[in-house]
Amino acid sequence: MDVKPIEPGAKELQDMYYYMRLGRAIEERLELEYKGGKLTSAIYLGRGQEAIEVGASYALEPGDILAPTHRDMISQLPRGLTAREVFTNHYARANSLTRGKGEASYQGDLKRGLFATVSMLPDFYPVATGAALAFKLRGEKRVAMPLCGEGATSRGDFHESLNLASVLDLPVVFVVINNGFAYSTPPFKEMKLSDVAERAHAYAIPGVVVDGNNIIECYLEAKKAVERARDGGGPTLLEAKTMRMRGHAGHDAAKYISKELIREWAQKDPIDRFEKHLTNQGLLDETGIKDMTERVTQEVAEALKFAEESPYPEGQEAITDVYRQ
Amino acid sequence: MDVKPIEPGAKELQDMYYYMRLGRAIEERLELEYKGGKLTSAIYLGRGQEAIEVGASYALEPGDILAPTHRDMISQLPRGLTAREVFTNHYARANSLTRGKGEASYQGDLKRGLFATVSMLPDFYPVATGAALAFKLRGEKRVAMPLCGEGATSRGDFHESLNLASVLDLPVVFVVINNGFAYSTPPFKEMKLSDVAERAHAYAIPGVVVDGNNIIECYLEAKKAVERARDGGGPTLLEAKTMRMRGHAGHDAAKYISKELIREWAQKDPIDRFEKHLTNQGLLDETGIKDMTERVTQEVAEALKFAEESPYPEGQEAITDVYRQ
Amino acid sequence: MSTANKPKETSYIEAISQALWEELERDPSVFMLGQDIGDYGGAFKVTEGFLDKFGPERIIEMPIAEQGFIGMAIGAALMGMRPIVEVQYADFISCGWDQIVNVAAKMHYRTRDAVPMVIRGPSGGGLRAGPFHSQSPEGWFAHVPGLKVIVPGTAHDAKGLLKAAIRDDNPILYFEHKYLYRRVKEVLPEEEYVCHIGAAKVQREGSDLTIVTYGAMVQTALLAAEKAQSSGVSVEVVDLRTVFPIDKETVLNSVAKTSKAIMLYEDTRTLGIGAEVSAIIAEEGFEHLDGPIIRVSAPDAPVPFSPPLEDYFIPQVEDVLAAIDRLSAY
Amino acid sequence: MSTANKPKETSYIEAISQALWEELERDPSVFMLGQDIGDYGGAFKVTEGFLDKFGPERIIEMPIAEQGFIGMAIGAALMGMRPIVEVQYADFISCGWDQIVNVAAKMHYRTRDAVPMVIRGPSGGGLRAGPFHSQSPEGWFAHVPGLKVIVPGTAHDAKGLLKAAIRDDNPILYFEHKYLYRRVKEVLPEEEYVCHIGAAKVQREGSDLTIVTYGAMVQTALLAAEKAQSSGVSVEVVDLRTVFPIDKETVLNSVAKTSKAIMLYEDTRTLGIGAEVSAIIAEEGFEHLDGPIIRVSAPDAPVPFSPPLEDYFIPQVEDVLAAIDRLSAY
Ligand SMILES: Cc1ncc(C[n+]2csc(CCOP(=O)(O)OP(=O)(O)O)c2C)c(N)n1
Ligand SMILES: Cc1ncc(C[n+]2csc(CCOP(=O)(O)OP(=O)(O)O)c2C)c(N)n1
Ligand SMILES: [Mg+2]
Ligand SMILES: [Mg+2]
Repeated sequence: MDVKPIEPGAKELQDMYYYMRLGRAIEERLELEYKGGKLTSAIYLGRGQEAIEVGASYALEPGDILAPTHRDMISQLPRGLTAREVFTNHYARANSLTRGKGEASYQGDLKRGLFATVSMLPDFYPVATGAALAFKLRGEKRVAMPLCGEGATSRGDFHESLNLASVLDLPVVFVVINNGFAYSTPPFKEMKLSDVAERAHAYAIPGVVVDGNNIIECYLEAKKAVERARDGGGPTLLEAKTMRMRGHAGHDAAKYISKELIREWAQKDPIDRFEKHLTNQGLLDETGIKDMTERVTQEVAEALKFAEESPYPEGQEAITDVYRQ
Repeated sequence: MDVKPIEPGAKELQDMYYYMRLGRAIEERLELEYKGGKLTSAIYLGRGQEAIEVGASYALEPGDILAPTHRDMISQLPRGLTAREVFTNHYARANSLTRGKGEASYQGDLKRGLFATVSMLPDFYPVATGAALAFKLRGEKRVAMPLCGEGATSRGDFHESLNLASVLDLPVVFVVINNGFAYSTPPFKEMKLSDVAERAHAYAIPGVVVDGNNIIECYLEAKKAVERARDGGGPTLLEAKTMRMRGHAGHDAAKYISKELIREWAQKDPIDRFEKHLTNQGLLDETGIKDMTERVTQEVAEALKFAEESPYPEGQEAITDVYRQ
Repeated sequence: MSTANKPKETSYIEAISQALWEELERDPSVFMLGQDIGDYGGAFKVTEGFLDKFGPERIIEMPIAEQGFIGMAIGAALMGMRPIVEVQYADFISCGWDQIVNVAAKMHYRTRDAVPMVIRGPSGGGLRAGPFHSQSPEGWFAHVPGLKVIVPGTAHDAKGLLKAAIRDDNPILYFEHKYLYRRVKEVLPEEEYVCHIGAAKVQREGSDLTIVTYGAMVQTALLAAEKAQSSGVSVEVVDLRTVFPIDKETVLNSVAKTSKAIMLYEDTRTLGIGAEVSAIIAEEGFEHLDGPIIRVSAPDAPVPFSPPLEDYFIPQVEDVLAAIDRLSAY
Repeated sequence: MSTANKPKETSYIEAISQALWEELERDPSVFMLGQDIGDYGGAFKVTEGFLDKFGPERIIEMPIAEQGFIGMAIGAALMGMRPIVEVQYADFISCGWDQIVNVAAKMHYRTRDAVPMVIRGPSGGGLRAGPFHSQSPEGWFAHVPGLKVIVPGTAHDAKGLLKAAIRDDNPILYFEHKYLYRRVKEVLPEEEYVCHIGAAKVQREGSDLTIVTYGAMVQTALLAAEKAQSSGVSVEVVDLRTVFPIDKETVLNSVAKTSKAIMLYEDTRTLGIGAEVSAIIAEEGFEHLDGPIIRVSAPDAPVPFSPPLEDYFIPQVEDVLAAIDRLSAY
């Protein structure tokens, strides 16, 4: 297998840059559509989280499994989720990955190693742990990576899955995206610790905190954990500190977040930072940035058009596929 | 309120000695009855755990709440559970605390601060936490103490309740009785840590390990935690290391436990140890021991007879009390 | 016409807020637990302004831990408090299932101790919210002895039944149909009132046929009844309001009068509430029946997301009319 | 008579062990998860000897974490494995409820990915085991589209249906009635066989009246049928075997023949399986009915512990005979 290097090279950096930009472009468009009343569904934006979304996911290899939550559309892009798929699923069309059956943000594709999550948080922590169990039982060198927010770590599923992965020595990288809020609730109302990663001690596994707005750091630490897991080193709990730069969902103006806090975090925008880094490295310049803007804008426009022109499913499809025949 | 001293005096020591002896005598009789085919129900014996059962519970004051599990009958004795009640409930009689409706080991009485547990472990960790919330909301200086085994700590309820108690600063003393087995399962198949108490860090609360066969230590540490909680100091996780000296339940010969291990722990029998201590302190002598044997033997015999002579409930009682009218 | 004297209409969701507010004011042992119910006022804004009025000791924000905080509510209830738990969507109640069915539901039976608590949450479909934000969990809980389950269909009952639930000494599941939140309104009595838990209500009288229903389907039934009237069929609409325990008497009286019954429910078909009501009628009202008991319900599938799928899934007025036609032939 | 040639009878619990053993042998993707299933051989000794034969990678012991390990089984199933989860008592399945109803049940609908897994556990009463070790959880799950629910009533079906369940590509709840474990036996076919999921079976033919039942109540129904025969009533016993989806055809054919139906189930009355079957008959078999559809079931209460209470709670042969009498009057 052609495993990605621990230290990302030029190709890796450019790939990641593209996915971050694509993710942001898709979300900006979704937001416009939502505000224009074009979407029947809720939207959960990951704006501001692009570094950890892309960095962690990009650290996986083809056979691995990523289990995102409602907010992690961007994490799925490096694994092959397309803008078309995002829009057709939000537009609830017949040709979407869930054929209009699943909710807008809850899609996946096993062939690409993408679990389609449910709303209950963090139910896919145990489920991804089970994928890792299958890998271990079959002697496959594959890794599972579930994501969840800091809020979700208060639930029993977090505890049970970390403990199970620890006891069974499973190849799981548990990623917690600590974006400062669970809906309107700040972390201090959810837990007494300031670092979720400290909870790793309770399972005798490594706990790592990364700057969730620094994609190189996110990628490096995720990659280390992934390869450690792949080599039989067991699970890791990786916490990324970042900020949810939008409301919980499209309808939420997030008045409970102070303007200063948003301004502060805007200074740390993960894409701006990465662009500076790439420019310093000589891997990007003004033209490159412009070209990328054009590329993702076009991709998004094309995808949106495709979705809008796609048909809805027929009503009677409501009762198909309940069972595997 | 006449709060018990942190350092137990003669009265406290003698009380505790009585409860330990009474607990053991009841259990020995239950075991005989079970083996004689006289019980329709399962029995879960706490033999070997008398020090933590009595020590922790005795550290509570009248208004406090104790929430035991299936194995913790002995812990209820210091709070007023009687031998008669133990036998009538095991014999499923109409005059038992559950009127023949609940299972043998699952009884309680709110007036005495005893929650009647369910089988699902450790469901009463959250429930006891809720009692503590009520105390806090009403400004009452009362404490809740749920018990569970080391096996039960793998479940989500453990995590959720410790986290809730921590975040809300509730007066709860979480006691984990680590008796070496969960049914047939040893702790290393349940968790990677050797001390459950370390999990306290995950909630930023104190975690304490005690010798679960040393009643003075059990009482002292429990008392400290209880009074800390009462004074607004928040929850504690208290782990007692001990040994389940019988099978999981009456039917289980526990062949999976080595004879040596049992022999080793028999040397540390909590009652023997306490008797030595009391003798050294001049609080007990041969006669005192004999008198106690007589006292508890008689108490048990009388209680058993009472239970045997008590009537069963009438069949149609099966449908009463489903609701509070 | 001047609107000055027109009495103010109260929406279903306002009715719920009012019930909570009034009970919090009335009884200091009442308090609320839930996610984002404080400052934010709750996901659907049911508790907007509550934190200011009642403070953080009565309006307590919760981490994501349904099993934990439902268990906590049980413990507080055992200590004499009257907790009201808000689950953000009724769907998430599945995460606290064990505490509800094993601890809360069986407590009084075993110990005779009261567990006065209400768990409420927004249920039901029609909002294009997909499989995890549209479920109707009432059928599960109506199969758990020791619980009572309420699904109000009007603003009046939403208020009166919630107040009754808060005062009741048993664990109660109260599912608010979120499709109705801002879609139904009515003028409520000015004086305080409570409704009787366990009593159905004839929302429309009729003589040819009975529709037994509840929740959002009450509106569907009333619309269908209206239409049927114009083709000469007189339909009676029985709103169960409490789906467990079921008010047999009102149902059987109506069927005795009309001799024909349709069970209308938004929940999935197999073992939805209508199955139980049908079984009750088939046993205790059999003598009165002139035709089969027809069920109009969602099919056995998750709630789909896409509008055409959801419209197919949720019973529509036309589906009810087709059933009325079928049954009128008998 | 020499017993040498007498074919060996297999008990219900042995039939279950055999099915597991044979499927573990047949398919390397099959494995088991559960508490104390290794060395100890399981709380009821269903997996005794399995660890030695199949090793710790196929017989995997679990901490107490039902929600966690049921979720894990789902993930493994998605990766192409065929996990079998043992819950120590069926009652404890309530702790994994959310994973089952939200993740497993809705997965194929959303993604078309198969979730081939079986969750099995000892259910039912009659063993004086009280409210937390005697429940019949099948009614809850039979209300969850996407799941299949099996409760075998004979050793033959216990084996054949479990093998079918393990080979099925859907999440399946398989409840073993523990009262039957060592109480029913029969000679099983020597050659390999599987039973068809979703097919009921007429366990006894009759012409006057149909009892629809399943699980341990099959035995009760057969005993009652026997007694009724002697007073001249010919009773047909339909064993559902799969309680979701329900085999309507077999039920309706029987009712078409007998015109009278009794629903017999050990689960609590409201929304127990018999409610659904009754509703099916009341809609689709109404023309054939000569009398009410009678339900004989447990009352709406937790399962009590004390013998007289439990005997009152669980339907007895006499209760069925009384229902037969009542119905014979029509
Ligand atoms: C078990 C459960 N309870 C409640 C919800 C409703 N809910 C949806 S998102 C959310 C906040 C999640 O916060 P966090 O885990 O930090 O993730 P984020 O949304 O910040 O990415 C809540 C409470 C849920 N999805 N699951
Ligand atoms: C949620 C749940 N799953 C399974 C069981 C079955 N069970 C009863 S006791 C037991 C072992 C408990 O071990 P531990 O918590 O250490 O307590 P101990 O019995 O040693 O006192 C198990 C698995 C249960 N009671 N609850
Ligand atoms: Mg968050
Ligand atoms: Mg133990």
